[in-house]
Formats: sequence, structure tokens, C-alpha cells
Amino acid sequence: MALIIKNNKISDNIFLMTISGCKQYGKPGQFFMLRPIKGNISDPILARPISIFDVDKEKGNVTFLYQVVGKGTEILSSLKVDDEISVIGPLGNGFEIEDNDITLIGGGIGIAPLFYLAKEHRKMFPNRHRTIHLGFRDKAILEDEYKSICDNLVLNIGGYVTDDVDFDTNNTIYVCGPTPMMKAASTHAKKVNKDIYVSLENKMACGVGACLVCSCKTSDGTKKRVCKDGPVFHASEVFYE
Amino acid sequence: MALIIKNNKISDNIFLMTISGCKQYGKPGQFFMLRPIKGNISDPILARPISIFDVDKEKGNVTFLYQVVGKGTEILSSLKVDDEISVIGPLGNGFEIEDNDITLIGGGIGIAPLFYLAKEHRKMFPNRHRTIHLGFRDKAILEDEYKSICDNLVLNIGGYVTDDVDFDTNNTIYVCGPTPMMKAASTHAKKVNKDIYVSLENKMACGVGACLVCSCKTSDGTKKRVCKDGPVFHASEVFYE
Amino acid sequence: MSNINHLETDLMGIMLKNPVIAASGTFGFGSDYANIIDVSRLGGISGKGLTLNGSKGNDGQRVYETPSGILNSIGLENPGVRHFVEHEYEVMRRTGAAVIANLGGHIENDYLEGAKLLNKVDLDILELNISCPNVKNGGMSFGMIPETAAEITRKVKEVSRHKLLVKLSPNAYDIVSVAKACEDAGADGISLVNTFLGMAIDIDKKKAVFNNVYAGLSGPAIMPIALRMVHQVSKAVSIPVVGLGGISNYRDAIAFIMAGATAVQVGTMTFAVPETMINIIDGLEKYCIDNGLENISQIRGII
Amino acid sequence: MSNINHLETDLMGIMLKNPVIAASGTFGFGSDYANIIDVSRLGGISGKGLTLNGSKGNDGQRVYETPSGILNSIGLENPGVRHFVEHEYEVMRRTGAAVIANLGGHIENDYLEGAKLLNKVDLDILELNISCPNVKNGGMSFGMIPETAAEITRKVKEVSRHKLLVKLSPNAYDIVSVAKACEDAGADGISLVNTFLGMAIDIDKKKAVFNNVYAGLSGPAIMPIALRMVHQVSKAVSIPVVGLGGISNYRDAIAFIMAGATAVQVGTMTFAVPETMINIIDGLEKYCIDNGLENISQIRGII
Repeated sequence: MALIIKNNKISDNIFLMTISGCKQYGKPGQFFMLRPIKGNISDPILARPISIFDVDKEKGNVTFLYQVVGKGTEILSSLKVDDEISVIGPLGNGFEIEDNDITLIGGGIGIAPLFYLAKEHRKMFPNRHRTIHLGFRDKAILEDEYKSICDNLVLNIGGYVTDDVDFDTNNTIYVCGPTPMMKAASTHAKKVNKDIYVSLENKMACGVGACLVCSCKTSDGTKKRVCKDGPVFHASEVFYE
Repeated sequence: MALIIKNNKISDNIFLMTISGCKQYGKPGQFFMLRPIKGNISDPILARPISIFDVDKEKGNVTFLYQVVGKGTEILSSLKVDDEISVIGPLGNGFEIEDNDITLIGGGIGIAPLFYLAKEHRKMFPNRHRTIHLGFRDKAILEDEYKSICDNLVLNIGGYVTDDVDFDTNNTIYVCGPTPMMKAASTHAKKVNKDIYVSLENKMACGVGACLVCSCKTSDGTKKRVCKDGPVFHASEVFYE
Repeated sequence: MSNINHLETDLMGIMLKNPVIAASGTFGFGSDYANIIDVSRLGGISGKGLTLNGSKGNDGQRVYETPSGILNSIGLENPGVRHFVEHEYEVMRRTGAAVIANLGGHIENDYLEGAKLLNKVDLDILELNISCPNVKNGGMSFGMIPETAAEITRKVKEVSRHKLLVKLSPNAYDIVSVAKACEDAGADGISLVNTFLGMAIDIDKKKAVFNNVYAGLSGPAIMPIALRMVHQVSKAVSIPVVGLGGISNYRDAIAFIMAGATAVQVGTMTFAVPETMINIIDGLEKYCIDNGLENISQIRGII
Repeated sequence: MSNINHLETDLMGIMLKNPVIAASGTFGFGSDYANIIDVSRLGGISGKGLTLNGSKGNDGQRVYETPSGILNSIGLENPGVRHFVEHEYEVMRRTGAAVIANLGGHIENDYLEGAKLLNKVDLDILELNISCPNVKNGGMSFGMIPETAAEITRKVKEVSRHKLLVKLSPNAYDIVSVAKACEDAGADGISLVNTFLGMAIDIDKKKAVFNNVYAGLSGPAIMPIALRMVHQVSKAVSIPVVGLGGISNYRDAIAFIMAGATAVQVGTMTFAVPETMINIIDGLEKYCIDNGLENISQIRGII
């Protein structure tokens, strides 16, 4: 059980929730399964996989940026300060944080894990350069926050964020967003013989690798579990044919 | 939809909840169906019949005294000020308020409707006398509140509250409590050829008379709906064989 | 925004103002909810299940909540067909919704006498409840197998002057075969599903919650199974199908219509949220407008 | 407070430290939850359903939430029996819980070859999934009717050296007849229920949610039906019955035991609350102490 410290709407359907009481905080790219209701209630039944937006190790807090898309996240958004919440995690593999200049590409709610990634990268490799591309359909969120931890921020509203990116670079590239956006990024990268990191999203039930609900096809024809083998993959593993 | 104004624990598992926004307030002995969860969630599915404890017509508030006994009332008790709650009512027939001295007998959470009854009786017939007997298993609740609106209060902790009552009286007698207690009261009353009012409790689904879940046997062999034909009956109707 | 064009529904030749019907056993004879919602807006009302001579119903506990559902064991408490004909029919007719009488029985003769008595009133539809235990057949319900389902359907159809909607039990060994047999026996339409046979145990009292041990499960819990059965039956028969089973909102109703239902019935969720059917009607109307449909029937059976 | 006496359970001659088993398909081969809960406390683990040569499972969406339940369409994604024998068996054995291999198939030969391969490892129990579509029988599952269920049970029993627990489908026309047929064919025990055939429609996309259209419903939603079936089957057979279907807490587990189950399996709720089985074991232990039971089996079948 964790405790809600903060749960604020920051834009239409977008919320920032901070919780305390997680035994482990996790690393960038990992996620928690959050269950918005008590144990003896079963509608909706499953916990929701929500990726880590930020961690404050001093205060012992983990923050999530999430979008209300259905019944579960709607209830999540109705939770108030001091409410209890059931959490499982941190789960998944998380990002490899490389000693290199990096380019981050986020689309919509997919920007969430990139904040913690940029922050940790800056802490580990302060002299490296961080460029971030944020794409939104209608309006930007948290622009200042992302600007504060990156050296360069490029915003794209209503267009294709991947069009703004030069994939022919030595930078390490990390992408998180809607599947079509990640596929587009992978196609661009493949053309210049570059591999990139993508963080996949899929429906999940258990979140720990047991149920095989979130299996995805890989390029060699085998299946991988987004929750346990991922959610971070090389694009060459999951998007190249 | 109504709005929670207050929802406080006043004893183990006993809560006082005040709501505003009811279109009608109802009269003593009537009840509301309160649904603790939003329309698109279905566990638990049904609304809970809760009798009116008090009405403040000036403020437009209705107050309920309720006990947490299961999943539904547990969620009810977790609601906070300004939360919305779905209500149906007022429902049921309510008490006949007679121009007579009255004796009220309440057991456990069954004391709830007697508060509003005594208050309205005092307002309508200020010169009449009101005696109230309250029975509890372990400890009394709201003793001062009941004392403030009755001329005489008799408390019984751990015993049989009906043993304290003289049924051979011209007073009008109203009883609400566990079924065995109401049956005992009816037996006492019948011995002295007196009829009394009892307010029945039964599981309900619709609360409006449609589903026949709460049907009870009557003395003439027919069935009556506790929700619509009751919950207040003459003991002679439902407990005399 | 007028309902007339978008939602008007031809159900077995009966015109409903919309395809949303109160399910039998959840709406009395239409008057109980009159103070709570605008009953005149409903497409139809299937009244409390009738038996020839009426019944006091079951003793003991009659309802038990389960996750997203309820078990009920009312036992067909009802005032009998004659009382309905003499007193309740007029009340139902005045609601303005289509009048559906729901008839059950435990022996064949009760069905037939009941159906004949119901010829005295101008019902829109007679709904036949074939989930009742058949006394002659060891208590197995008429609807469990095609043979008994077809026989009672054929015989009632012979004596009734009304459109006949046969309501199937999901406990049937093979509900598709039962549906086909009823169609062949002359049913004008099929409604499904009735409640699922379930059970609850009071572990503290160490006994079954219900005197009859088993009881009927309804509510959103079983909607995925009901939807599958409606889909299967709609593909298998040519007569109209009325879908029900846990419908909570207009999206559920649309799912049933896409699965092949001509109309839907709403039951358990009315208990929880009395406005459910009104919200569904409004939602269907808006859906038609938003999706440029002239009539809701355009999405019928598209899955 | 020791579990040894109160919860120790003899299931077909196999001693379980308690009657709480992870249901097949919800717990991998036991290692996935090892970081989350103390897997060694479980009475048993039924591993991910195996097929002879393995399978990549179904394409498209694999899970859909319904009120108090989930529909799943994994399609038996699994690494195959040989891989299990060579790699996963040892992992499962090291958990300390009883090892149950779950075997499915689409043709008889796959079951038999699979069962023979599984003779190479010291399983505690072989659980036979007879809910798979039978290719030779138009896709109707082996478990739909007594004849095919009995035949596959008898043939697997002939080639297997393990205790055989046959897992029934609730979609069977008559689950009691299927149970009796499996008992007669040599099953050492019966587990029930597998998932209920259900359906979901994406009304925005105007198509079924799942590529296979229908999918399996599990979770608390269906518990009342599962409990009724366990009660019926327990009364009808003499071999042990393992009950499952939406169990969420120790009270649910006790209901199944009172209905006749020797042990219970827990599946869907583990996804929601991974501690569910641990809480159930603790709850059963406390129940025995509070109620003065020497062993939980004293309440078995008392309803």
C-alpha cells in the first residue's frame, strides 16, 4: 500500500500523481501497476500499468503522469490526498542510460518516462547533451519542466514530431509515444542504419510476465512480454520486419 | 445526485452522513436508496436503503445514521465532503404521527428513524409527552441528542430493551430495531391487546416496489412489500400469527 | 432532436418508439417507477412474470449481491393472469410504452390457460418464460432442450392471438438449438438471456443463502456471456432477437444491436440507477445523430 | 500458528501443504511472481497450459476488462512440452509448491505424446485441459460432451504415470454428465471451471474486440455460476473436485470447500492483487483456529 501525496489535473484528462510508501523507486522506463480500488472490489478488476515520471528519493516519493482513458484511470484521477493505493512494482526492464549525447522523442502521454530518463542522464553524465522532441495533438504540457532538464527542447503541435528529428546522428535515441509514431521513428532510423530505443505500450493483466496478455511479436518471429522483457526494446527487435 | 456535506464516524462502524441536494426531504420513517459508487461501476451493484435520521429544511439537508455492515456501506463510509452520491427517494410510507403521548423503542442502528420522528412529533404536538427507550449491545450513541428531543430517555445496554417498557399504556408505541426485538415487542403488546407500529428492515433491490425482493408475509397470508407498503406496519399486520 | 425516426423499431410487426424495453421482473407492471422516471419514454415494458393462478413466491432471502451482479430467488411472486387482465393491463397500457405480458408456468396447461386468458386484452407482445421448472419432466425447465421448448412454444402459439416472443434460458444445454426449435415451432421472436443458475453460500451460517439453494444470476457480470449467446442465436435464426443481460448504458445496448438484437431489455441496472433506460434511449439517439444513421437498425447484426 | 495440521490436504493421494493452487495460465511456471510474493507458501502451482509443440498464441488484443471479470484470448501461447520438461519443470519444483503441469491439445495424438513426454519428470499432478477445440470434431471442444471428454481422459490415463486431474469447461452442454464420464474413464480428480465463452464488441471500430470473436471470461463475475457447478459436480462424483472461478478471498475459498471442493485454484484475482493466495491461506488458517477445526477438510461438502 502506498499513500497519495498529490493528484492534480494539469490539462484535459492529464494528471500528475505523487505517492509515498513504495519499497523501491525504480529506474527510468520502469512502471508500476496501480490499482485504484480496494482489494474487495472488482469493477474494474485489473491494476493499471503507469510508467514512472519522476522519483524523489529524499522524500521517498514516486510521481506518475497519466491520462484518463477509461474506468480505471477515471477512478485513479478521483483519488484524494491521503487515500491509499495498491501498487506493484517497479516492473519492467527500464532504459539503458548511455554515456552519450541523447535525443528523446515523446508523443502525447508517452512523454511521461522521458522526464525521469533525462533527469537521471543529466545526473550521471552532466557534460553530455540532451535534446528532447515533444509532440502533442492540441497543446503542450509541462514544457517548462522538460526544458529545465534538457539542453534543447523542440515542440511540435499537431504535426509529426518524428519529422523534426535528424536520425542520422551519433546520439542515442529514445522514443516513447503512440505505436504509429514509434513505427515512424523506427522506419526513419532504419533508413540510416541506426538502432533506437522504443518503449512499448500494450494492454496488461499481471504486469509481471505471467499471463502473456502483453506479448508482442519480435523481428525474429518469437514473442516477447512487454511487461517483463520490455517495455524498452531496440526498434530492431520489435519493429523491423 | 446529492452532495456529501458531512460523513463522520461517531462510534465503531456507526456514521452520520449529511447530504444536500435532495429534491424532497421525506417524513419520519421514510428512507432513501443511497448508491455509494458512480453509475458506470457495478461492484457492489445495488443502492442501500438508509432511513432518514434528520432533516434540516432550512439548509436543505438530509442526515442519515448508518452502520457499516458490508462492502456497500463500507464504501459509503469512505466518501468525503463534496463527493457526489446518487440518491433515490424519499421512499416508503413513513410513520403516522399521532396526536397522543408516544413511546419510542429503538435497538441498535434501528434508533435512526426515531430521532426525526420524535422531533416532528414535538413540533406538531409540543404538549404531548415523548418517552424513548434505546437499547444497545455494548455502548450508547447519541444519548444527548435523543435526550434533547424527548421528555424521558431510558437506556438499556446489553439487556432486552423491551423488558423496560410498559406496553399496557394509552401511548402510541413505535418500534424499530432487530427483528427479534420487534417480535418481542409485538408479543408483549399483543398480550395487552395493544397494536404498535414497527418499522421493518429487509434486503432490497429496487426500493420502489417493483422487484418484490423485500416481500414479507403478513398475518392474513398475503405478501407486502417492505419498501413500498412499508417499512412501517402495524405489528398486527406482520407479526401476529 | 426527435426520437421518431432514429429509434423507431419494428419488432415482429409491432412498432416500438425505441428499442429499449424494461425486462420482466424488474419493473413491476410499470407504475412503481412512474414517480422516479418518465416511463412514457420507454419502448416497451415486459411486466412481472405471471403464472395462471399467481404465486406468493419463495420464502427466505430473495436477493444476494455478487460482484457486478445479483442472485435472485423471487420465485415468480405474482397476482395471477386474471388479476393482470382485470387490473394491471390498463395501468400498463396507460404508461404509453408497448405492453408485454410475461407468462410462465410449471405445467403445460397453466401456460395454455394463461395464454387464452391473455387473449382478452390487447397486448402488444406475449413473452413466454420457458425457464420455469417443468413438473412433468423432473423439474428440468422447459427451455433446457429443444423438444420441450418447441412443444410449449407451438401449443401456446396455437391458442394465443398475440405476437409470441420466447425468452430463452442461458442454462439450456445448447441455446442455439433451442432457439432454432422455437423458431420452427412458430415463435415470432426470441428474447435472451434469462438468468444464469448460480449459488451463494453463507459461510457463517454454514448453509446456502437461498432456500432453493440455487438462484438466478443477472447484471453486468454476465453481459459478456449474454452478448455471445445473442450473437450466436442471431446468426442462427431469421426471426427478431431481443437481447438482454447486464446492459448498463447505451454502449452496451449498441453492442447487443451490433451482435444482432432488434431490441434490448434492461433489468438489474434499473435497480441500481433508475434512469438507466432513459440514459440509454438518449445515448442511442445521440449515437445515431453523431454517426449519421437514419435509424438504429442500420447497425443491427453488423458483427 | 502453524499451517501443517489445519490446511494440509490430501488431493488424490498427493499431500498439499494447503488447498490453495495457482490456476493455470495465471502464474507462468511459478517464477514470475517470485519477487512479489512468497511462492513457497502455495499449496500448488498449475503451470501455463502446454501443447505438444508449443504455440505463439493468438494475434490481436488478448485481454478485455468486463465488470468484475476479464475476457482473455491468449490462445495457449506456450513453449511446448519438451521445453517444459527440459527447462521449466526444475524451476517449478524449486518453488516448493506442488507441481502441476497443464496439458492441452487440438488432436488426440498431441495429448498422448505430450502426456508421454511429461512422464520424464516427477510431476505431482497432470491437469488435462479438455476445453481446447477438437480439430477432428468441427472445432467443438473435447469437453463439450461426455463421449469425447471420456475418450481423451481414458487414453491419457493409459499413457500417463501421473495423477490425472481433468479440468472441465463450463460451456459443456451438461457439465455433470461430463464429470461423471471423466470419472468413469479413470480421472483421479476433476477441476472446474475453465473460462466461460464470452464476447466483447468495440462499438467504435464496429468489430469484435478479439480476432477470434469469442474469448474466455473469468473473475469474480462468474463465481456464483462456478460455485453452483462445483456443488453439482461434487454431489455427482466420488473423486476429489478442485474448485475455481473468481475466488477473491478466503471466504470465497471456504464457500467452494463447503460446496464440496477438496482444493481451490485462484487465477484472475492474482493479477489484480498478487497477495490474494497468501491472504487466502492466512485466512483459511485463521478460520480453522477461530472455528476449532483440526483440518479444513472438516467443512468440505457440508452444503
